[in-house]
This record gives sequence, structure tokens and C-alpha cells, in this order.
Amino acid sequence: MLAAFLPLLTFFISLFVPVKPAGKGAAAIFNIGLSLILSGALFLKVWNQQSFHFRIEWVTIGDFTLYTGILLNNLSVLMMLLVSGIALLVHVYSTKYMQGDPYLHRYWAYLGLFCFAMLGLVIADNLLLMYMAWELVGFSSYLLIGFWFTRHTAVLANKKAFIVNRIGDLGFLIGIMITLTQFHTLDLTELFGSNGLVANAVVKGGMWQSQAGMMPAGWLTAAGIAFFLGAVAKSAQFPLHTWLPDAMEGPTSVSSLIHAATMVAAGVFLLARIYPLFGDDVLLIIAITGAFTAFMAATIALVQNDIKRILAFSTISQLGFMMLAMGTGAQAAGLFHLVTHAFFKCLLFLAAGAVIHEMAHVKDKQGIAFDPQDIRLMGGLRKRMPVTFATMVIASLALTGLPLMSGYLSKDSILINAFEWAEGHSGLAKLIPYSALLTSWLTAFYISRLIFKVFFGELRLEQELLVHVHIHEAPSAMKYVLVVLAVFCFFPAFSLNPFLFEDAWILKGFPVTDSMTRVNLFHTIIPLAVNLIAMLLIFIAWLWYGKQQRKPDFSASGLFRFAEGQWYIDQFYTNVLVSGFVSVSRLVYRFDRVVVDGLVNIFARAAKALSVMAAWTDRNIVDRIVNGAAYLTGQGGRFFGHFQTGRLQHYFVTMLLVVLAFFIYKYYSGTI
Amino acid sequence: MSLLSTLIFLPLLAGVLILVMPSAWQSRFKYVALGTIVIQIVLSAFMYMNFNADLAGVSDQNKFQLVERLPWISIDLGGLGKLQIDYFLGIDGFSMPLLVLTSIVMLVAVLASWEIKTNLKGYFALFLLLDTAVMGVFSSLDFFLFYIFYELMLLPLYFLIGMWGGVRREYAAIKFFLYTLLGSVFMLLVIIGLYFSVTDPKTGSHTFNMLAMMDPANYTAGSIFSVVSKQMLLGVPARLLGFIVLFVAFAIKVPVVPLHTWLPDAHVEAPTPVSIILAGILLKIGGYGILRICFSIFPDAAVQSSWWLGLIGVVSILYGGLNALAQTDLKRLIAYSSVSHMGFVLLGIASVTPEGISGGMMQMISHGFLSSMLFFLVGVLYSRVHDRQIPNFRGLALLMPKYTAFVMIGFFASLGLPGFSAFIAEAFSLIGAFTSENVNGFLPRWMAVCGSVGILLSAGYLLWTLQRMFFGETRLMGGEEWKLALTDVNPREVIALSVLAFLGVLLGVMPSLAFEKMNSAVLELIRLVNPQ
Amino acid sequence: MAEQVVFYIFSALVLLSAFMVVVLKNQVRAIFLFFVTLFSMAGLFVFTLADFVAITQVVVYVGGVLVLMIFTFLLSNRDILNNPDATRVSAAGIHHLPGMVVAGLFFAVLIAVVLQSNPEQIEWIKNADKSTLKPTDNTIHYLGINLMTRYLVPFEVVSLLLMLALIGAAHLARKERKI
Amino acid sequence: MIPLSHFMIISAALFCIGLYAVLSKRSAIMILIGIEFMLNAAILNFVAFSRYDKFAAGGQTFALFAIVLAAAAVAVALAIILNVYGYYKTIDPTQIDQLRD
Repeated sequence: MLAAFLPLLTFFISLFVPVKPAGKGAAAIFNIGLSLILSGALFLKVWNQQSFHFRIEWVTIGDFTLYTGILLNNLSVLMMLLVSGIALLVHVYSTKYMQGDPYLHRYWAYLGLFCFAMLGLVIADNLLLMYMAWELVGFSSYLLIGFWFTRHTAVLANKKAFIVNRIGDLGFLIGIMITLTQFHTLDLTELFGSNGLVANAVVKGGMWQSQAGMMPAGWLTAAGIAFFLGAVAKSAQFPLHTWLPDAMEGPTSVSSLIHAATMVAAGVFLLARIYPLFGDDVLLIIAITGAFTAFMAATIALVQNDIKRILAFSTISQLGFMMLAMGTGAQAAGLFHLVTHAFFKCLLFLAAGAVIHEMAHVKDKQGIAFDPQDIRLMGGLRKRMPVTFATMVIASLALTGLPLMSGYLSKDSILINAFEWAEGHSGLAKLIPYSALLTSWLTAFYISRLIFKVFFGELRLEQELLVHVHIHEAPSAMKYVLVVLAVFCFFPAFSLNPFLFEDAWILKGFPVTDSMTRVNLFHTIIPLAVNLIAMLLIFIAWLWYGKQQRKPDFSASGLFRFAEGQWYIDQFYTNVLVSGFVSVSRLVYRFDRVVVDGLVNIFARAAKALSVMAAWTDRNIVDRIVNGAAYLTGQGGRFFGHFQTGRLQHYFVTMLLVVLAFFIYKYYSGTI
Repeated sequence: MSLLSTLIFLPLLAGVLILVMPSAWQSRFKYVALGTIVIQIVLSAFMYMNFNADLAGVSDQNKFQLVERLPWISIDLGGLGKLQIDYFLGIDGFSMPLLVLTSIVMLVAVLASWEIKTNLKGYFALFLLLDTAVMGVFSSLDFFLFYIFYELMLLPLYFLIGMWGGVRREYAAIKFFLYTLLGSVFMLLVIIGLYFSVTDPKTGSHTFNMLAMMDPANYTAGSIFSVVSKQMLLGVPARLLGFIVLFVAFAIKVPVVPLHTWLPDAHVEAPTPVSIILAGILLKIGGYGILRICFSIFPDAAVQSSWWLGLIGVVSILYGGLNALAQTDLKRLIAYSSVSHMGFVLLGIASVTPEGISGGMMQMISHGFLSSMLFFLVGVLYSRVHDRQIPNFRGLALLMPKYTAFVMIGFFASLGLPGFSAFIAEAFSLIGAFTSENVNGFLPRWMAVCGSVGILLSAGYLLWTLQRMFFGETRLMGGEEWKLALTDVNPREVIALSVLAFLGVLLGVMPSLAFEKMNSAVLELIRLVNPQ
Repeated sequence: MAEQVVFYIFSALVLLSAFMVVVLKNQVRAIFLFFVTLFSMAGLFVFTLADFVAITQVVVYVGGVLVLMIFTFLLSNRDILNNPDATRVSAAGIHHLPGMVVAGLFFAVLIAVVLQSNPEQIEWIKNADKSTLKPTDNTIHYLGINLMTRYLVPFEVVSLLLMLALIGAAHLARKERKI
Repeated sequence: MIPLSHFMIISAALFCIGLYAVLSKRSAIMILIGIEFMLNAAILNFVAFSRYDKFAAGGQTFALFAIVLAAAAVAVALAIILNVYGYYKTIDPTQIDQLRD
């Protein structure tokens, strides 16, 4: 609990306490360090022992009480440890990387907020709380991507990231609604515990029945897909992956923490949390999505030139692997890969960050306009930044999944599981393990392309611009972080046996599928196949990019352009969906102005016309009548006024006439 | 004088005080108003603290709190029976939170009134009259009294918009006035119909007492709105027609989609404090009226038409969101977002589930705080450069960092970021709508699913605005002149905004502060509407 | 019989002279003809056995009123006096028409009434054998007694009124005009 | 004995002549003369009927009053006429029309 709230403290300290940025940084590191220690303590206490669940009443609506609290089990303590660990390293790294930025206090605040949200996410004990943390994670990611808010691209990127994530959140929310309706609780243990409500719910006669409610069976699938949609957005899976490459506009340290190691893994984490909810068809969808995303992202990564983008696509690809693992039932393997990937990808980013940092320095110092992230301008950095080079190579090897590395263990476990799973399926499912295999080869190629281009050969920046630049090793704070992370890329951190992933302690912490026995042929052949061909590809890459030997020119081919254009998915979104939406909204607004409001105005105008008519009638008819009456009266008055001549005799005449008339009348009426 | 009457008539007294103060003291009027509102807040806070959450209210006078019932107008009409109008006040879980909301929003509006420079005497007198009327609407339990306060609101608003508003203020004021009047005129017909249908069980005479109207036993047999006799009017069941008429009257206030067009115009043209009151309080009267009057008096008709209500709610959410996306005027954008957000209220209420109604109520409270905040923010910008067009601004974050921070809080809060009240409100409204099919079968599930797309839309337009106006390199239409004019928020504005932001966060983190007070009332209402 | 003849002569004299008074353009002559009328009226009074009234008529009217009139006329119509020969009868002017019509109609009505009424048949006249005046009766005797007994109050009032009127007339006719 | 109706007819005729004079003459004096005619016509009736009322002699008494009052009235009227003449320089009543609107 405290561990989660410490980073929040950081957030407030950074925002509201007026100390120097350095002091804030120190406070932030102290907080996150404390978090790490607490997480470690908790880890030791909870791991493989009884889980810890603490909750308090939060809101009561009607008869339904929503509790909130924390749930610590193997999954959450593992994630806590991972998040706080990597966060600490990134914090340390950032002290140097972000040095001198005028808005540093905001940086620490956002970072603190993120760590809080992420830790909250992993320890939340109910879906709603998890959703809240989930969105907060997205929000802090939004803030961090747009940290340099004067950059137009950064702002566009953070908006895109948030909105795309919002789509996923929508799925999550719908999932929550379905779950709540069906089970009347959102508590994770009650729902997904070993004897929980989800496990006991059955599909019978087209209806999905649980103790608390009943719905058509379609909603079971819908719930699975809805939650998966959330995971897809957060973990940047096809078709919602487009925000992640753009998110690289944020500071590299942020990219490494959020967009490589932790936040993007939240989707996988979510799937693991609610795993019992998924039916077979949803799992298949997950597997297919994962496999496809992995493959697609790998192909794109092959041809990109921006160092961070390559890594971003690589991340997407690896997340695809995790999804694939989830979909194929290898929940544990997926999580294992999540952990190992967190370390080596974080390392890759941080190392890349060190490179970019140096390049940007050159840019600032020499005043040359170039893109510090373009690998075509790098090269030969091996000698100038040896530690960076070494650590990055280690991370790359881990990514490729070569033996002795952590990646080897986790990736193999996924692949082998996938093959085993495919045994029991037919049709499209058969293709999944092969595509994963292919993807892992592509991985080897693109990452070695990156390494060779950046670190081997000559510094092409100098060659092209004909200037001499000084590029040094990264500052010590950054360097040590790289080294620490590199240590975690080796096998011993996860398993004492470098070749047998089954021995990995992480795998033992989770419910293991029954296929984890070493009887199958796959267990020997697949690692062998993966590694041999990967080695071959690395060699080719070395020939092409390291040695600068003549290579076939693909750049004209359609496939190359297709990959370079990132499969045009993003363009499709921008040009079709976004502008479509905007034009629809304009249309709706026009509708609102013209039709709805127009109707009102027409009413008003009609009423006005009516009133004009009424006014006309009033003036020309009613008023005429009145005026006529008045005129008549006036004329009559004038006429009778003539009798008032002021002459006494006339008055007398009149008077007598009246008297006479009276007499005559009386006479003829006979009264006289 | 007891608490509620004090709460209602205190502003009126202050208004009179301002009227009799010499005009030379113009600069002191605002402090009088501020002092009044502060007293009001203290009173309403006291009311909140002492509110007994176990008493449900809704239809039972004994379960209301702070009840004041005095015979007011009592005339023997001979053949028509006895005219009985009571001065009847009381609060329950629905009205109490809204009274608290009103006093707080009024505080912000007074703080925003610092920008008003002309004819201060009239302005503050009308302002405080409006305050009285709103307080009266939320606490009266006699329909006639309710109607009087309801109409009394229109008058100051008309003048406040029409005299202190923007360029097209007269158009907007008249549009607003006519729209609302249209609704309330028909409402009056229904009120009279109800009056002749209902007798007070104690005195045996016809009555305007709302609580008496809620009990089917009080209807005279064969009267127009009688529950058992099922009279027809214009080929529609009379009770359904009455419900529809009342609903339309309140729907104009909410506003729901085909009846919303007064809102953007009124908001755009109104001065900032009036926009704040409009969005913060007046829209809530619509929702409150639907709960207190439409649903409670015509529960049978409410059940019949809940599907349509839900549909209107969903349409409002989506339509408002899409419209907001197309706006270039910041204030208009927020006005349309209000339409969208108030759609959640309707959707939640229509579901007749505890989650839905609580969510709807929460959305009203939350929207009260957040839209006030947003309009206040627009006012801050407008008061500095007299422009609100989104394309005319860019990169304000560099110039006004604190302001931008508040804008971000406001925007993210209203797009439903967890941790803010709007999230809780929208989530529960949607959950309520979704569970409705299982609980009572009023709303199909797709409505909730469609409604949730509104959350996505709100993210779209708000973030887009944020990106266009606040981020990037600074580039302003007014050039250097604007750059000098655009100073960051001053302490007065910081206080007002912080109060709202704090409340938004407080309710987001501890929603039970509001939920627990209204829970029993919500359950009672559901029992009344859908007795199962 | 001779009484009858004299009565009709006097009657004719009255009517004719009165008619001439109103139709004559020359006012001087008209006033003098007025004198003739009044005289003849006195004669008619005699026929009703009201000799004292007849004498009073002559004394007051002919002696007082007529003299006053001539005075006034002389004071106010100097231009007419300069041209006293305009004797044309002028009854045909259009502005006389209303007067003529009204007078004619009135005359018709009165005649009708007179002819319809039958004064000799009125109750108190029919039974007035004892109280009917005879030519030999001393009317002054009766008048004197009545004036000093039955009609004393009216008599005094009239005398007072007379005095007031004369004072008023004198005041009005004063030299200084203050109206 | 001359029948009463003869007196009445003469009186009526005289009255109407006086009336005509009052209504049509253009001179205040002539109007005054008309009035006198009418008074005389009335007096004639008084005295004619007075024949049958010897002891009370009401008719004759009132005739006397009437004559005397008429004389007084004439005196006042003539004084007024003189004043009118002094003011308007005319005694034509058709020209003294300040009562008209």
C-alpha cells in the first residue's frame, strides 16, 4: 500500500514543494527506492505463499457495495517488483538524461504519477479500481509523451496515444459493465479466484449463467473481447498499435519505462488477471492478434531508420509474442517473457537514449540541423561508447533469444507452447506457431541491423557533413544503470539452468499448463532451429551493415515500401477514420445549426410571420375599425358640433324641437 | 425562520440591501454578495453535516428533513372546492446535494462576477434573486410553490443574459426565455390537471402538495390523471401525456437533443458568471425535476417511456459529443459538451436502477462543479483578450502555465479521468444502464455500449482543443498585444478554480460522500417507480 | 253682441300688431307697434273682468317697459336710427325658418290642446256659480284683501325681488364697465 | 260671455308670435319683446281663468306679479343688453357666439 503511494508523494512534492529540480529528483529517487525496498519485502513475504487481500468499503449504491483495496498475490508482487525496480533505474538514469531541462519538476511529477498509477494498477483488488489506475497510467503517459509540449509532433502523439488508449478503456469499461451485471461484484478474488464466480459460471442452453445473474451466451464472448480490446490498446496490438511509435516523441527515459517495460505490459497483465473469463474463441482471437501483430511489427522494424521507432516496433512485436502466449494458454510463459522483456527492452531504450543524448549534444553544440535519432547518420560508435555498446549488444542478444540470455528462456517457452497448442487446433491456428517462428528470425535480423548500423563502421555523420564531432561515453549515472540492467539480461536472474526454461522460478509461481513436460520433440528442435537460423541472419546482417558489403537493394520493392509505410495503417486511420470523424462531426454540427436550430428558427420565423400577419390584421383591420369608429365619432361630433353654434337661439330651437317631439310623441301615443 | 427559509430568502434580503445601498458604494456590492453566499455555504454545509442519510424522503413527508409547512393561500372557491396552497419546504437525498452544489457554484459565480463592470446594482440584485429562486426550486414540495420559483428563475436570467451578455445577447436571451417558457406553460396545464385530480387525504380539499400527488390513493376516482380510471386525452393515456409534457418541460432545461439549441447560444452570449450558473445549476433543475416530479408523480408512465428516455439520453451523448468536435468557439464547445454530459444523467435515470440513478445524480453534481470550472476558465481567457476562437490561440501553455494546468484538470476531469467525479458518475450511469436489462428490462444493453462511446468522443474533442490551443509554440492572433494581456491566473481565480478542482477530486476519490447521503432516497424512488 | 265685436277687434289688433312687430325690419316701428299690442292686451284684460290688471298693464308696460326699451334702443342702435326707413318686411330669410317651423308647430300643438280641452267642463269652473266674477263686482276689493292676507308672503318676496332687480339693473347700467 | 277657449287661442297665437320673435330676431331688444309677448300670453290665460275664482283671485294676483316681475326683468335685461353692447359693440345674438366650441 505504502509502496504504491510513495510515488504519488513524489508527484505532489515535485509539483508543489519549491525546491531545486535536483532536490526533487533526489526526493523522487528516494521515494521510488523506498518503494522498491518495500516491494522487495512484500515479494519475499507473498511470493508462493498465501496471497494478501485487504479491502475497505468504498461506495454503497442501493444494495450493492463496492469495496476497494489491495490484492497481493504472485502476479502483483512480481509486477510490483518489476515496476519499482525498473522505475528506480530509470529515475537514476533520468537525473543525467534530463539534466538542464527547464521543466524538470514537471518531469519528476509526471514520473511519480505514473509510478503511482502503475503500482496501483498491479495491486488493485477490483476491476473498477484497476480501471481507474489503468486510465491514470494512460493519463500520465499522455503527460509524459507531451512533455515537450512545444513540439507539434509530440502533442499530436500524446493526443493520439490517449485517444487510442481511450478506445481500449472503452472496452475495459464495457467489460466491467458486463462483469458487474453478471456477477454483482468486481472483486478480483471473488471473480477469478480458483473457485470464483467466473469459474463456476456455465453456458447452458445458450445462456451464460452464474450464481448472480444470467445473460445470453454471446455476452461471455463480448466480455472477453471487450477486456481484450482494453489490452490491445494498452499493449499496442494490431489494430490499435499506431500510438506506440508516435509515443517515441517523449523523452527516451520515459519511452523505456513506460512504452517498453511497464505500461505496455499492463495489457498482458490484465489478461493474466482475468484469464479465467476467456473462452476458447476469445483465446483464439488473442492468439491470432498476437501472432499477427508480432509479425507485422517485425516487418516494419526491418526497414525503419529512426532508432527509437525500430525499438518501438520491436516492442510491439514482443508484446505480440506475449499476447500469443496468453492466447495459447501459456499464461506463465507470457508473464515470464513480460519480465525478461521489460529488462532487455528497457536496456535497449536506455542505451539508445544514451546514443541519442550524445548525438543531440553534438547537434546542440555544433548547431547542425539533423535528426539525432536517425541510424543512417550513426556508425562506429562502438569505440567511442564502449559500455553502451556492450550493454546494448547484450540486450540485443537477449531480444534475439540466444542461449545464456534471459530472452532465450522466455521466448522458447512461448514458441514451444505455441507449437504444442497448435497440435490441438486446426486451420488458421496451425499457422500461428510458424509465424511466431518467422517473427523471431526477423527479430534477429532487424536488431542486428540496428546494432551494426549504429556501432560498426564509420560515423556517417562526420562523413556526410565533413565535421569532426566529439562523442563520449554516457555519464556515469546512466552508464551504471545500463550495466545493472545488462546483468538482468543473463539467464541466472531467472533460471539457474540456462537451457531449460521450465526451471525458471517465475514459471513456477503461476498455474502451469499441463504441456510443460519435456517429452515433446519441440523442446529440442525449436530452440535449435531458432538459434541456428538467427545466427545465420545475424551474420548476413553483419555482412550487409557491419561490413558494408554490397547488399541487394530492396528499397524499390513494394513490400519494402509497404513495411516502411508501416503498412499504411496509421495513414488509414488519419485519412479515413479521423478525418471521417471530423467531417461527420462537422456534418452533424451543420445539421444541428441548419436543421435542428433551423427548425427552431423556422418556428420562430413562422411565429414572427404570423405575428406580422397579426400585426397587419391588427393595424389594417382591427385598428381600422377602431379608427373608423373614432373617425365616425369625430365626424359625428363635428356634425353635431355644428349645432353648437354658440347661438342661444339655435339652442332654444333645438330645445323646443325636443319638447315638441316629446309632445307629439305623447300625443300620438295617446297619453295626452 | 428555519434553516431552509433562511437559505432561500437570505439572498433576497441581500439583494434588497444592495438595491437600497447608494450607487456610490458600487465597489462594495460584490462583497455583500460574496458575504451572502459564504453564509449560504456555511448553512448548507451545516445542513449537509446534519443530514440523516437513513431518512428516504421522496414520497413520505415524515421522511423529509427540515420540513416547513405553513398554510399559505387558502381560498374557498365554492363549487370548485377549496384552493389550498402550502408554503411547503423540505429536503431529501435528491435535493440536499443539489442545494449544496448550488451554494458552491454560486460562490464561484460571484467570484467570476468581478469581471462585470456595468450597472452593478442591477446585476447583483438580479443575481441574488436568481439565487433565491434556485434554492426555492430545489427545496419546495408544493407544486405551486415550485412553479413560482421555477418561473421566478427565468426573469433574472433573461435580464442577466440580455443586458450583460455578448453581441447577440438579445437573440440568445429571447431564445432561452421562449424555450423555457414554452415548457413551463404546458407544465402549468399539467399542474392544474393534477390539482383537480388530487385531494389531500387530511383536509379533503384539492391540493398542490407533490407528496400527495405521488400516492395513487389520493386521486379522485374518474379524474383526469387518476391512476385507476385510465382516462384518454387526444388518443393518448392522460397520465402518459402528463408525463410527456412535464418531461418536455424539464428536458428543455436539461437539455436533451432536439430541444437543446438554446443552450449553445445562451452560453455563448451570457456573461461568464451566468454561464457558470446556467451550466452549473440550471441544467440540474431539469434532471432534478425529472426525478422529483416526472418519475415520482407519474411512475407508471415513466416505466412505459423509459426506453425512449434512454434512447434520448444516448442520442444526446453522441450528438452532443459530435457537435462539440466541430466547434471552433471554446465556449460553444463546452456548451455542447454539456449536452453530451447531461445525456448521461438521462440515461442513468432512465435505467431505474440504483446505480443508474445514483450515477445520474452524481453526474449532475459533478457536472455542476466541472462545467462551472470550464466556463470559469473560458471566462478567464475571454476577460483578458475578448476572444474565444480556438484557432486564434496556440501554445498558451508557455504563457500561462498555471492556467493551462487548471484547464488540463478541468478537461481531463470532464472527459472522465478516474480520480475525478465525472468518472464515477459516468461509469455508474453506464453500469446502471447496462444492468437495467437484467434488473428490470427497461433499457437494452446496447444503449450503455453506445453511451460509452460518448466518453471516447469527449476525449477526442477535449484533447484536440488542448492540443490546438495550449500546446505547441506560442502563436496568437492578437500578436504581442495579446501576449501582454494574457497574464496568468490571479489569486481570486486560483481560489475559485481550486475549490472546484478540489471538489471534483474529492468526489472522485470518495464518492461515498455523495452516494451515502442519497442512497436511501434513490432506493425509495425505485421502489415507488418500479415496485417489485 | 257689441261686446263680441269689440273683443274680436281687440283680438285682431293684438295679433296683427304683434305679427307686425316681429316681421317689421324697422325696429323703431316695431317698438311702437309693441306699444299697440300691449294696449290691446289691456283691452282684452278688461274683457276678462280684470280691470285692475288691465290698468296695471298699461301703467307698467306702457309707462315703464316701453320707455326703457326705447331708451335702450336709442343707446345701442345708433346706426339704425340714422337709417330709419328700412321698413321692408323680411320674414322669408332662411335663418327665420327654424323659428317659423318651431313656432308653427308649437302653435299647432297648442291649438290642438286648446281644441281638445274643454275648459268649460272643468270641475271647478263648472261649479263656480257663486265665485264667478260679475261685471258689477269690485275686483280691487278682492285683490286688496287677498294681497294682504293670502298672498302676503309672495307679495313681500316679489317686492324684495323687485328692489333687488332694480338695484342690479342700476348697477349693470353704470358707466364703468367692469364685466 | 266670451268663451274661455277664445282667450286661449288668442293667447296661443300671441305666444307663438313671441316665440318666433325669440327664435328668429337678430336684435336682443326684439327678443326681449318676444319674451314680453309670451309673458302677456300667459297673463291673458291667468286673467281669463281668474274670472271663475272671485274670492281667491289667484289668477289676477299672479298676473299682477307677472307684470311687475316682467317689468323688473326687462329692466335687468336691458341693463345687460347695454353692457353687452358696450362690450361687443353689437346686440345681435348671432354674433355673440362664444359658447360655441
